[in-house]
Amino acid sequence: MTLIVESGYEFWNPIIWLITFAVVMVIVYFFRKRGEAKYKKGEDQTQIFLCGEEVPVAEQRHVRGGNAYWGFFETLKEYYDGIVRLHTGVVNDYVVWFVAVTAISAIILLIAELVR
Amino acid sequence: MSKIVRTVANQLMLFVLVFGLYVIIHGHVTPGGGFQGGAIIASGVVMLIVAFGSGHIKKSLRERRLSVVESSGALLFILVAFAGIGTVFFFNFLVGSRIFGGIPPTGPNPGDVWTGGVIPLMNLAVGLKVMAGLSAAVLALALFSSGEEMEE
Amino acid sequence: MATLIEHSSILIIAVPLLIAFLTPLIGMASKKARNSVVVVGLAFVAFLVFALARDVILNGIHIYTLGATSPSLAIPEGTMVPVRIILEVDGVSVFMGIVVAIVSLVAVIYSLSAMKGETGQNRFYTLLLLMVAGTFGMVFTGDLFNLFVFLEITSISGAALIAFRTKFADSQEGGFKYIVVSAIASLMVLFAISLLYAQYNLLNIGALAAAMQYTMLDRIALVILIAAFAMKLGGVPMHMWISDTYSVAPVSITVLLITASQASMYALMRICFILYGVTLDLAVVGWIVIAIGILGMFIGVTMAVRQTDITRLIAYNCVCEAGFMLIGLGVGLAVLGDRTDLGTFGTTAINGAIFHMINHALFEGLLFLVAGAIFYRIGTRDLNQMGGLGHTMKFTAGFFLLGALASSGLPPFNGFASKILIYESVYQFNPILTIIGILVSIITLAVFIKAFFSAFTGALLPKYEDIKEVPKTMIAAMTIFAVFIIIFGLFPGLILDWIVRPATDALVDQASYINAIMGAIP
Amino acid sequence: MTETLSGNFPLVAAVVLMGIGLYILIFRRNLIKIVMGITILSSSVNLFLVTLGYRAGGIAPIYTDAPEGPMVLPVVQALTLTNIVIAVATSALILSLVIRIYRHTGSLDSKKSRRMKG
Repeated sequence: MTLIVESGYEFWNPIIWLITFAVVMVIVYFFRKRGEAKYKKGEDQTQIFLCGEEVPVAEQRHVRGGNAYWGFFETLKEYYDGIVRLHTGVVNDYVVWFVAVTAISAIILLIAELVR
Repeated sequence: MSKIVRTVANQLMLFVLVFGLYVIIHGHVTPGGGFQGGAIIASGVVMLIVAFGSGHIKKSLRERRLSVVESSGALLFILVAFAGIGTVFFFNFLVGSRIFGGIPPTGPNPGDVWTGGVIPLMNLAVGLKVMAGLSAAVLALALFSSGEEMEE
Repeated sequence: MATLIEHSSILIIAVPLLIAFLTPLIGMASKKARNSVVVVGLAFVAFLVFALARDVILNGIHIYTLGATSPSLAIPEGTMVPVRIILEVDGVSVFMGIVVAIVSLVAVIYSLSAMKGETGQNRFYTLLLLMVAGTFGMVFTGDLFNLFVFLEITSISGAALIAFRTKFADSQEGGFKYIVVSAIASLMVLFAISLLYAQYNLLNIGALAAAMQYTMLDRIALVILIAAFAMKLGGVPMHMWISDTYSVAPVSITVLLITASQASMYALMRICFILYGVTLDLAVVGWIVIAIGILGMFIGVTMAVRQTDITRLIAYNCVCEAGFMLIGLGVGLAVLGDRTDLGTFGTTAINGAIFHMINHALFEGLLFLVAGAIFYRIGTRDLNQMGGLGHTMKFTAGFFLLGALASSGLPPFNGFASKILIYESVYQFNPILTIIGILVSIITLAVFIKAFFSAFTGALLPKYEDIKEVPKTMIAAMTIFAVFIIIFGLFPGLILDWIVRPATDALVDQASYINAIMGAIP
Repeated sequence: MTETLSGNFPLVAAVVLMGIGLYILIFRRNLIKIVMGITILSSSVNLFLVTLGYRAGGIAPIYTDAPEGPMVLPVVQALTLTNIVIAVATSALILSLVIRIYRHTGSLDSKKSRRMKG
């Protein structure tokens, strides 16, 4: 009933997935139980440890959204430069894109007609 | 504007109203109808705004009242449409009845207002809505450009 | 009950209109009464939609002729073609109806407390109900001109709602962009409709489909219709208005804007599959749709990664998800004429696309509502200003995680169920499309990891220490979406059998759509 | 419709108007002019529709004091009227938004008044 894809080499059933997930979780919990049991709250044990350095205040140690994936953007710098320049935000350019898509689709249909 | 313009606009408003109502009421037998008549009346309001200034008109044309008229016009329209739901939505149930029930002869005829069933009622509803809505829109734009806000 | 179902297709459009015009009058008397009337009215409409959906799926297409002596009298005696305004409700229409019903109900419940402090709430609810009525009209109408009229109703009320918070400059700009784009798109739609009318003197979709010759003018009309509706649904490269409008509207409106875009996608499907059907140049048109979809996936997701405004980020993700649906539809369209290909993977692709539509509305809706909840509490949408909100807004954080995982297509949520259908079927059409799709899904996960970690995790920032959880009605609205997401994720087979497969069958079956309106004229 | 140039003249005019409207929308950055462009586009579609409805020798379908003769089915006229009504609502809404944008940003240039990009 909940089987939605069955193409011979794979299928998808969330219930089976959930049962597998639960079994894996039980195994993980079993391993976790074997770990160190002594854990006291409110001691240095639970404080942030930064190689002995002073821990900065909350505002400074939070990674802001704008700083995430710096390397990704640095690698794809050329692509992003180009693509961001296209997103001008000027309403005239939106109309240009609309006209361009209409024209290109019309030309493609026309060429397809001529080829056949 | 000058006193002459104000006086003339004052007098003309009556004729504009009469003409607008004529166009609304005769919407089903002659060219015109609710929207056209309402637009004529709203153009009369534009004339008043030009003559007297938007700040003056704002005092007499309250936004709240316009909103009530507009909503009730729309409500009348949709209620008339709902009234036909015994057969089908928008069914012209008034044909042959006492109200606007006359059936005009097919072909050229002199025109009889007491015909059309629900269509005159709907024209009236649209007329109310357009009259109030367009007046409110024009007034709001005029107030905007003079730096004031419509009352909330 | 039978009478109610017989009239339900018009009642679904008319009841929101009636309430829309009642709200200003009730609202002057009592705010509580107005709110309850709106909620009860939309709940009634949702009930009607479900009843109608059950009936349509069991008994076939519904016809409703406005103003005739009987609802099913499409072609009066003495005429050869349908003359009145006709609603034609088939499997796809009720599917879209279900989407709109769920989303509009949730949007209203969310607005109850989210819009509490705003002025002019009477107008807000009037416009919201007009927009709902317009969207229902778009998906239920049986003729092209009413499609245009309802498209305009949706656009105008939508633009007014986007610009509703007049104190923000960017929401005015968003409303302006939305109305300009919509006006151009709908005028072009009207131009294309008049091109069709010029040749066939018909406006009804079924009658036009029966008469369709696919001449040169038809081709021009098709291109204009595809481009216009692609612009309205946010297909790249005409997607730029999406991020500008979705991000600045009140979020309860944004979720309705998503359904409006979905209704435009429905119109695209209706035109390609039913109006033109197998007469059009299937492979070429299919590939045009696929190209728009591929661009949409790729550009949408790469632009989403670099956003620092949380609603803009989700808006670009919407562009990306729309690309997935377009790919599924394009593959289905490309193989529409080939019955064996259609049987092996074409219908699966369309199934995936249609299933993804409702999933998209649910999880993007949930994400936007969460973004709105954050804005409601801290007053900013900038991710750089956020941090550690999960400490105090626990429910909100949980809902965001749920929506993000569903949107990235992680099992066992609903996004995975529909995406795997698309991957599986598109792989048999062209493997490269699937590879791009999976890559895009991975970047989508990266997008949401960035948003989740920078907003909800980390140390509790001192300036947000006294932030509380959002009011209960907003939580309730988000819970409705979350429950649907989990149900759709756990039982995708049931949902497919109940509503998605009937929709696909209706979409590929042009003949029965024509027969329902034209009668069994040979 | 006659197949001469004069018979097609309204259609040519509609296409020219549409070109003018799109030209304004693409190349004119003034927000008020953008509203004008949309209105011109709308007029061109209206003109096109009304031209389609023209039948030589037909009379307007108004029974009141009508002359004898075949009457025209007024579908496109109805469509045109609907479009006019919608165009009125659209332009009123856009103009009010333009005024608000001008108040907030102090500019009517679509490039200078833009806040959102990227």
